Amino acid sequence: MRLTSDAIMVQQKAKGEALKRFFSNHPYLISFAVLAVIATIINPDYLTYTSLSTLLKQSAIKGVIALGMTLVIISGNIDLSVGAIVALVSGLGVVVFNTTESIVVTLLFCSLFGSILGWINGMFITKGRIAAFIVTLATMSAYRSIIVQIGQGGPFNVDMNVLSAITTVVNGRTLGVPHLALIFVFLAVAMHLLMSQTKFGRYVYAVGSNEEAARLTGINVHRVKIITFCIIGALSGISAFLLIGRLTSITAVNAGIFFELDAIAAVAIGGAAMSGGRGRIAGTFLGAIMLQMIEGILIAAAIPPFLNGLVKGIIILLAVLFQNKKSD
Amino acid sequence: MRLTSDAIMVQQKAKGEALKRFFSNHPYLISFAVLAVIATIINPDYLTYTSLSTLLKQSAIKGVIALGMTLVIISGNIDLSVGAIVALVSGLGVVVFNTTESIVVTLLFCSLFGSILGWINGMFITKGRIAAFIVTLATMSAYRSIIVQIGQGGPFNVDMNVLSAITTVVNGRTLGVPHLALIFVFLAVAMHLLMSQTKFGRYVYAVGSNEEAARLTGINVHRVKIITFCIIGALSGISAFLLIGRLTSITAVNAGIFFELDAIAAVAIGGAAMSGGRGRIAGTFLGAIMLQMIEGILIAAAIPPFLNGLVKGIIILLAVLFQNKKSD
Amino acid sequence: MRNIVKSFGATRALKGVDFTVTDAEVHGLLGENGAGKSTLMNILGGTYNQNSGDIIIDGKDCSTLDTNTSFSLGIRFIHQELNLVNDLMAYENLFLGREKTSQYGRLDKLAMIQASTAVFKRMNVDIDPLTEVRDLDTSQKQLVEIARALLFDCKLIIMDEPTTALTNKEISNLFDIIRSLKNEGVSVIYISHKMPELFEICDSYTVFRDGCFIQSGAIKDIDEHIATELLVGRKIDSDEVVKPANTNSSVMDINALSCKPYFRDVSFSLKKGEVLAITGLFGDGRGELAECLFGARHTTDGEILINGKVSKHRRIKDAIDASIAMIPRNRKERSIIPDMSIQDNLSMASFSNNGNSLFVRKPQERERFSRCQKNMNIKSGHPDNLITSLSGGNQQKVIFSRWLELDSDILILDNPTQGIDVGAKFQIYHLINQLSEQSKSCILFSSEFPEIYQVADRCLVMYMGQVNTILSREELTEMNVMYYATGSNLEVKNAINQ
Amino acid sequence: ETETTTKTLAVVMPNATHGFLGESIKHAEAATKEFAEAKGYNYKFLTSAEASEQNNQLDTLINEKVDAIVLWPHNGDELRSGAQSVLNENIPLIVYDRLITGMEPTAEVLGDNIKIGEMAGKYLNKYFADTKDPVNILEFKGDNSTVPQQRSDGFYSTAKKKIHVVQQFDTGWQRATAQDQMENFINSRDADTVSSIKAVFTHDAEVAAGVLMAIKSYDGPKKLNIKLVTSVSLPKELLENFEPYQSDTGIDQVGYSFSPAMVRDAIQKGIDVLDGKEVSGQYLIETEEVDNSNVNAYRDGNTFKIRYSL
Ligand SMILES: Nc1ncnc2c1ncn2[C@@H]1O[C@H](COP(=O)(O)OP(=O)(O)OP(=O)(O)O)[C@@H](O)[C@H]1O
Ligand SMILES: Nc1ncnc2c1ncn2[C@@H]1O[C@H](COP(=O)(O)OP(=O)(O)OP(=O)(O)O)[C@@H](O)[C@H]1O
Ligand SMILES: [Mg+2]
Ligand SMILES: [Mg+2]
Repeated sequence: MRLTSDAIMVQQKAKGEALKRFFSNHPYLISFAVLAVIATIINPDYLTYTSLSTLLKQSAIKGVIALGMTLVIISGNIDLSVGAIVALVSGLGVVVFNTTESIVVTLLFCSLFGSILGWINGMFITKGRIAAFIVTLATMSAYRSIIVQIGQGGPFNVDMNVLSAITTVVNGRTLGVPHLALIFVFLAVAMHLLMSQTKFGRYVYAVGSNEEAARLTGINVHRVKIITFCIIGALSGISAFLLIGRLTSITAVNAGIFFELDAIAAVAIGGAAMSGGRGRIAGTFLGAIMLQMIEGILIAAAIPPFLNGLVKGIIILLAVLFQNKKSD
Repeated sequence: MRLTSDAIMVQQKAKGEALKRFFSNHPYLISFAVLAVIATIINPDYLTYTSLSTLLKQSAIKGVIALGMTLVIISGNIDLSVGAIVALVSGLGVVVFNTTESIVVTLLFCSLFGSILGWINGMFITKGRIAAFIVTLATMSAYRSIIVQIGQGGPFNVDMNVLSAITTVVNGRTLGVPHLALIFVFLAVAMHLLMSQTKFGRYVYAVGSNEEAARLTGINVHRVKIITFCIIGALSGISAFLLIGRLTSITAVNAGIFFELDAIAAVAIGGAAMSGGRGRIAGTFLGAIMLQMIEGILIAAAIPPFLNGLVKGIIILLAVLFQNKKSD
Repeated sequence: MRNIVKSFGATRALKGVDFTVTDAEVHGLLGENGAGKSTLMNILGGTYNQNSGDIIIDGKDCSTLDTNTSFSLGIRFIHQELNLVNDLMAYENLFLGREKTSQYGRLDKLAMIQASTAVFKRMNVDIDPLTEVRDLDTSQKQLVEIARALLFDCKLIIMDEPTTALTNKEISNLFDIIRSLKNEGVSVIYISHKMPELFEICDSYTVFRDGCFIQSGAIKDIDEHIATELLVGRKIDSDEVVKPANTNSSVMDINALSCKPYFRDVSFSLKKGEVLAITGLFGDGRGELAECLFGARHTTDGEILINGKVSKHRRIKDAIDASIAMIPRNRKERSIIPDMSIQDNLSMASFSNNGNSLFVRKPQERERFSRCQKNMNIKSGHPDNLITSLSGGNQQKVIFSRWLELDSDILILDNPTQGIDVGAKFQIYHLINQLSEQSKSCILFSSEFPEIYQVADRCLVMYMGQVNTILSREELTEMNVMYYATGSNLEVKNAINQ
Repeated sequence: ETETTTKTLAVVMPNATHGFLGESIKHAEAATKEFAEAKGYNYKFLTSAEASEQNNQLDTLINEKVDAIVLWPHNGDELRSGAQSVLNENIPLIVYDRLITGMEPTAEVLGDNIKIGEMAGKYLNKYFADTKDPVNILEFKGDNSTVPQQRSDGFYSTAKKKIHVVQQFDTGWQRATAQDQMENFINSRDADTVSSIKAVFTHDAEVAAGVLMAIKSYDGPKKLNIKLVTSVSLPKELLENFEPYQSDTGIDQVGYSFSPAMVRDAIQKGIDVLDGKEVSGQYLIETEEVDNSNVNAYRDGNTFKIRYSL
């Protein structure tokens, strides 16, 4: 009798340990639960199917960039130029689409051009040995300037005759699920596999955690960093493609503006360490959704417009504070 | 004969070594020299006394913040909320000035209130254990929201009857030197002494370079970080005070907007390591001036307005690239 | 310290140990890797707080210590891993947290520099207080750590493996200082896995095993064999390892390799199945030589031939592709990836260098871990735990396994047994011999003569960045090594020339 | 059932990044509250940082099945598909201040930006009618979105050939930026170019305030000959300064009304739709020209009073 109850105790303790470990590995789940509860209290219908799929769809465009930002931040860097990359790629993407009238060519162009812009960042950072913050601050200004100059004649508009082609692809639904949501989920799964199942993923963590040690195990640190910037560039390009489909008109001065801040915020809320070495794609995925949920909460709670920023700031701080306290 | 010429060689080599070491310790001097040459080529009058004092005067408002940003960055953190602090403090500062009609009270209010806002950042970062990036991103949004709500979107205007009191203090000259320039130089010297001559300065470097080692020697790491945030808050408050004098009307929605980016850029161009541990006030001081010089160059060279961003980005990258190559 | 208990989550590092140090004694603390030595010292130094148990210092209860109270009680702690601020100068590190100031709180730099110079002089080491710590060598960094403890008056110095990176000369300097401190009434707790050191310097000893107190007494009552048995808990045969004969074909030829200003004109050849030791004193350029052989540092002149062919050696990957592996010194800064699990740390070199597969295969990694854990006797919790949850010695074993897994033909071992306990050391020596039997070659960078003597076929002695001599197995005596490492032969030559 | 549920008006705006937007939002929110409460309607008031976020908000509102939407697009065309899906759901849509090409919302309420530019051009022609040499001026643009584009286009369509733009500036609508740029211009260009400038054409009152401040506080050796500064939107602070600047520095000013209170008209149209009134087509808001001659009259007028009624 004694023995069995002890055994149960031990078992329960082990279970408790495992659960604790699970939550300390996935702290963002806590923030997510908190936000979901708040949202449901404010609007009981919030988590119905439409809202959920709308939420996914709405988080997609910035969320896709946040996936790439996760890699960049884990590797110990940062990318402030993503918003400008979106502007530059989407502006020219409209031109490409109007000219070629081909979805596939446009998508290829966007991801390729995006990754070239990312590659430029990566080269300055590694070969030029300049901090990522300052490189991408400079290219943020430079990339946007280029498209603003090109776009002096006004916005880049998708031609009316080809418009429906891209809007059906981006804004359409398959089996009732919005394509934007599908694309976001698909890319999130792909990036998750990249980070958790491949050697490259391990290199990214290693480089961000101890660059010198990573170098001494034969990892080509420069190449790893450059690839992370190419990936975030390509994802920003895909985001630009989605933006074209969603907006059908791109204004150079403010397309993609502040996307970098939202992407970084998603990564941070998703539990990654800003100093590198730690973070998860799943966290960022939920982080991006959480940011969108906060927007929903602001609307549902009818916060006065000028106070939105205050409430949003407080919610973000609370969400992150809460997950830190729990993961002790 | 042999001997003496050898001795001279050795001496010269030693001189060369010392010079090399000096430049590798102060790489920003190279960027500064390059920019000064470019500026002079474009406009031979550029470095006249008037221009120089104007340059100092123009760099003062953002430069004062950059001084504080140097401490924050050396300690391994970052502060994105300074622009919002400037907005909040300057908005309320106008109210305080209109009410009390006292320069001294307003200045005290600005620096004190600023340091309280910085202290809040510091508390979240240290006690709440949240990354500085995410805390100050949240407070950037929150602080600005508060002042926009108070001002209901409209401007805060200095009353006509007290206006001249503050404009003479801020925009006036003493012995032909603009007060803004004097204040900037004074604060730069004070911060330089703080960082190079006091225990606290040492601790800031130690915390940014190896936090664990600093903690193990008994340094109160949290306190050091909080103080750096109080200092940058107070300096942002002083910057807000200067802004009141310079603009005499504060639009809450965009006062101080993007100041954080300029302040960080000044620190980076000034040669500090974005990852912490290294940096100098003298570098930041020149960095702030360089940024202002770039603006001047853009205008003197009559760069088309929408290409300014591109040229500015390129100049910043080149300046930093150049100093890295030299300091090998 | 009485009945101290300390747990990290599920692991109980200390299961109620007692520990006593008296005035003016050098107390050796012995135990296998992971026995809990560092943990106990961290509690005494105020880095951690114990879960239960009392600490009594000079008869007063001091059970809740933090780093500052511990310091003000006169306790100095030299940590097992380096804890220096690389961006500050040597003297700034020495005084960090206790700066001298003149009036108005202004730093008194001159006084601090003078005091630093004095400490270095007392330690008989040549370090300029004004150099940035980043530019110091690993051994110099360890000396700075030691100097920091000697700077102010104190009552007790804890030395947690202070000599892992030091050369014999530096160690004997350190021992002189310890003796003079003892005469001034200062006590020292001395942790080391190097038995001869313990027997040379300690007065008394305490042995831990698995977080438990085992035995305590005067050092003169035991000998190396008894000590080893006590800490391992069983008999081990530390008989001399038998060297197999090696073939004559060379796998690696170094021709006039230079990396100025660190070393120049280094030439030697490494034979198949041979263990070549490289030793010297500080400033001989060995560290840089190891890096150059591994492609981690660019050479300025000369060439490296692998199996008779010139190897590019521009990048580390070139060296690894030429079947070279290297275990670097300074584990914390150059080997450990602190945010990754034990298992990933173990597999890291295999990821980057084995096969073309893009994916990580979990079962394979798990299997690799259990194999290595068994081979190297790694004491660890779950393989998914962070590497930082291991004791220093166990971390080193993981790093050792990381490189053995590559199955390279040439192994560069730069101070490979740093922090590894006696039992495991012999295991490693056996391992090196096994490698020789499999016709693999090793280059062992070490300054521990017993270690060199255990495994080396030949010993290359460097002096001031140049090869002074290569000693054969027959010529290999401690006397000889010292003679060439200090460059005495050259002085004689110079004397004759003049 | 529809009879018993109260109707909801949704107002979707950019968030405030500029004084003009700030004041507009204040008016819009006050008007929404005032008008909706008077009629017993529910309302929602949303702001956003950029266009894709604004599209997201439209999605949310469609999901929530609101009864009418007043939309101030960040730029215009990029809201086309969002606006179209609103109309597809048969939700009435009032678009404010920006044109969305290629679609017809229920109604549009617009200020006339082209007209503002045209009037400024004509004013300069008249003001410098007696000057024979080319009249050198500077242009301080807002940014490069449609609104400043229209103001520039209008200006160039009427300004005579002899009016010559020496340099353009992209201010991002920021007063501090404009002030810096003007100071930099005076400092970094050669004395001849600087003294050849006769007028400054700006897109905004805050920008103009920055330019004026830079001119006023310049005390270097170069000679300034600026006679006229133009602006748009006519806030109180600027109008109060017409006279002092005239007497201190001899600079004349002319401004064009573009009141943040105009947004009230758009809200009113939204309420009208809920009331079941017929609302359709384009409503252009009249532009008034104000210089030293009529500044006092304008300050006593209706536009001004409504603007500062809150
Ligand atoms: N931070 C930590 N988290 C979890 N476990 C830890 C931590 N630090 C130490 N341990 C565990 O505590 C035990 C004792 O470790 P300790 O570092 O005291 O060993 P040690 O005797 O100093 O060994 P070595 O000779 O290898 O340095 C080990 O099992 C180790 O895995
Ligand atoms: N950064 C540097 N600049 C100039 N000279 C240096 C520098 N670092 C080392 N040296 C010199 O190069 C020589 C070789 O030093 P090195 O650091 O290679 O010694 P080491 O062999 O690695 O020492 P140990 O074996 O004790 O670690 C010494 O004469 C040293 O003074
Ligand atoms: Mg230990
Ligand atoms: Mg070395």
